[in-house]
Amino acid sequence: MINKTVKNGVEAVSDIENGAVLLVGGFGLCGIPEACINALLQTNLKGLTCISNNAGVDDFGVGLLIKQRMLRKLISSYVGENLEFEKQFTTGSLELELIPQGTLAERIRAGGAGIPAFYTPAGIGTHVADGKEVREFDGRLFLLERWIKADFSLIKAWKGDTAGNLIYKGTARNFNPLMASAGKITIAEVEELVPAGELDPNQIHTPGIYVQRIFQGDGYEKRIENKTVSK
Amino acid sequence: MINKTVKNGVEAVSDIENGAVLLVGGFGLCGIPEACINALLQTNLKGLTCISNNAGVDDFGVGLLIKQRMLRKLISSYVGENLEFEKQFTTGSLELELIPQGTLAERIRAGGAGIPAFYTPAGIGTHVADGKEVREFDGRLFLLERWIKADFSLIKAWKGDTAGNLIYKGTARNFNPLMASAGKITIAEVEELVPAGELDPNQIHTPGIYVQRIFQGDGYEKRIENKTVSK
Amino acid sequence: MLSKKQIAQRIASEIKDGQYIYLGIGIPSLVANYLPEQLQVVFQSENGLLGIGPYPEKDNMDPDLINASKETISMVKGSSLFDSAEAFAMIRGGHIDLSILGALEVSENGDISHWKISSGLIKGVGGALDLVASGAKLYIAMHHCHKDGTSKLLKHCKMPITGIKCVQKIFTDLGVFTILPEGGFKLCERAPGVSIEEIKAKTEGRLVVKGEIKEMELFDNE
Amino acid sequence: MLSKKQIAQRIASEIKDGQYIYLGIGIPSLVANYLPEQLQVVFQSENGLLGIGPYPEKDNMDPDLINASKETISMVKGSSLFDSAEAFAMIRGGHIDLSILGALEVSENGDISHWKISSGLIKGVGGALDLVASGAKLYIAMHHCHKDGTSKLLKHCKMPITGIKCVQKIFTDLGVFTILPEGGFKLCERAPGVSIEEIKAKTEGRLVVKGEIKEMELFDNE
Repeated sequence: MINKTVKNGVEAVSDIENGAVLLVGGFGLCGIPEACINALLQTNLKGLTCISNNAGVDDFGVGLLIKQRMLRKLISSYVGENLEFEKQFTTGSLELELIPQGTLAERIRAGGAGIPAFYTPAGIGTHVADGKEVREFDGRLFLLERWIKADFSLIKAWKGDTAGNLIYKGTARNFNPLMASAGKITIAEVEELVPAGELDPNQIHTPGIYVQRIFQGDGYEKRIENKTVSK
Repeated sequence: MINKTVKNGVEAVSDIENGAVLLVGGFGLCGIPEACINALLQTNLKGLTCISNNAGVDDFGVGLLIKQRMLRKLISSYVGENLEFEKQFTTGSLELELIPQGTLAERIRAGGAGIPAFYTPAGIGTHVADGKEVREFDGRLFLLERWIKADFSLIKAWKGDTAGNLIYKGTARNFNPLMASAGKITIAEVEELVPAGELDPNQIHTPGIYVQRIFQGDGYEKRIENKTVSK
Repeated sequence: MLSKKQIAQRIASEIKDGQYIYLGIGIPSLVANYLPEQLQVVFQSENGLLGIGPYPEKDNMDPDLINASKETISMVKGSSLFDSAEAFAMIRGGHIDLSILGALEVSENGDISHWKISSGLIKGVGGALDLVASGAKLYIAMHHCHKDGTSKLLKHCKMPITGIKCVQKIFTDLGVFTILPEGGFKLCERAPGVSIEEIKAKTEGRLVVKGEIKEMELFDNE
Repeated sequence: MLSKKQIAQRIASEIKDGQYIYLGIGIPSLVANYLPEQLQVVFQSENGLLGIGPYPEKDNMDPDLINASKETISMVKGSSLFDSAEAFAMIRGGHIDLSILGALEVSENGDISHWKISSGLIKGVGGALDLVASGAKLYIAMHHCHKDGTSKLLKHCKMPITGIKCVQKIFTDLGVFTILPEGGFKLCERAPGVSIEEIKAKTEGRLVVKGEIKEMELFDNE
């Protein structure tokens, strides 16, 4: 088996260049690549494009990259939880592209799967359709949407092996498997890294072929955005 | 949880009508819905369209439906192992549509995922492209392909629960999960049926929402097409 | 006039056994509290879960298990987990039987507007556009009027639209309405103590009132 | 002239560490037998497996574990299993580094024909069309001529085409060839004892011979 192991986040992100396009996994603060984000914060990178479902919060997740003014553009489905974003957006230093969440997911999946474009009903009749081809199939209208790919995908899994095979936990899976497939270089950080052969092949969510680098992160904070409990 | 259990294959297929379009899981003889096929053989159904990657062999799998002259049309990627098919094809009683395997898989996945059409590079410059729209994206040519859906999907899994959640084993997974999502009525047969809650939610390959009926089959033959061993 | 809780209660009585349901935030999220116990339904969360359970006990909060509002949740027996592409394949593919969403405006031909806008900025589209375009049955739960008293049931939406001709039924604090195929809000029921005149006055779009409109009955399933 | 085994051996020496590889049936499937042990490569099977292992022991045959030729196989450490959509997402998405396939004909601009035809009927397309269109590096392993002596390296394919401009390198029993960007088979190496004249005589398409063409070296890695 091919060994994809690197030492840590710093080594994993060391060849990312200014202006790179990054896919960053997670939904809210759940399943985000904390170690890679921390490693990025130790660089002087500028002008990055970040494609991530959310923008984190002001002091965690993708929000930290915004705060350190490393991003030129953000492509997300919802950025409501981030206030710092608003400041940079209104001064024009940060561009925002909003994409319906399902379309975002499917465009990334298409990028990984070699599908350059597909039709979806989401956004018909709305400003999302502006400038896009509309076409009728079976009596309904659909929009043409293009694939999304990136220079690097930064993703987070629960367990991984040295061959790059990944298993996620709970709803921390979310965008991570799709993004794994759509990055030219996919960097996976895991809570537990095991030798190839220790994970059940039948239970692997992301086959190792999609992962170019893997490392075990440490000190995961896993911050909860909204703590809700039963009374 | 919603209980999807039916008694057996006979009950599961009882409302399939003449001329219905069926998606039938499996690759070769691996992961085929043996119990549903046996139940179909006990009916007098005629004029069925069967979409399945292969046509089985003369005396097993989809081949049995061909032998009993239940099919009007076969949509597959490869039918080389079936000789009876050739007889019916040359007399004109059975129609054949060949689709590249990856395109077949993606069209079925699209049917389940609400994607009416997508572009793929497979088949450009070949007779597969005849009559299809060709379009350039990023300097390469692609074909437009449509979704595939069916009246019924007959699929086979290893374990399932009463809520319709499924886990497959080995390469018996193949087309089954995609087909599960693309049938108006999806009938799943499993080797072991357990109460909802006994399968790990993290390890489920097909979420129960795609399955309308489930039952535990018995007497699985699981015939091997080519027995190959190390010397 | 109904309270939010009562709107949710009224909607709960429409839910059928065996349905897969998407609940939006706000009033829709309350619907789960008022379902008759014998009903077997499954709630989907767009971030990758079928079978949303109640909020967890304080000691069982799992940061790796949240709903689309980023709240800690639990699973039920028979839950399944999947990725975001699969979650929206389910939605787009029409596998969800019923979506219940809030809205800022609904037009008489069933268009809907519910962008999340804060201080003039559209801050997100989320998964709503995929949901309303999926062809699944779509119920809207909302107040009949904005806080300033202007109607939310309009001839045309004034705000940017999130979906066209997608709404089947609207549940407000004043009544229950269906969208007629030819356009128009057909009044089906009125809230206890609310007159047809009041509903007429507070509905900007075409209101259709035919025959006797009975007061709704509310069953407390709490 | 090389044997099938020697063609496979020659191709094996091209394989690089860390590659994900698809092997077609026939000569390509033999390549796995001749890889240097220290090479870490992974073979994909289009029916849903990364990490094809050797054929199983007689008592370990599992009907639920087969390759694309429907043969019983085994897995290796680090294998993963997936469905057919994922298998071809991998292929179409360009994640496979190298495909090695057989062919009935190759044209001088890199078109390929390898339909499975029996008694005049096209019996299948299989996964080959997806593979050759994926943009992955494509090597062809085949005999230089048909059994009747006619060339398989042609100006234009005579049979129905399965892929256009997709072939990078061809390995036959007579030699090794690359496809030139402007068209033409560039002779790179000749099989031991085979003359350039013989290759010229047996190649119908444009053959380009530049400089000295050395005899290939064969290392037996068996």
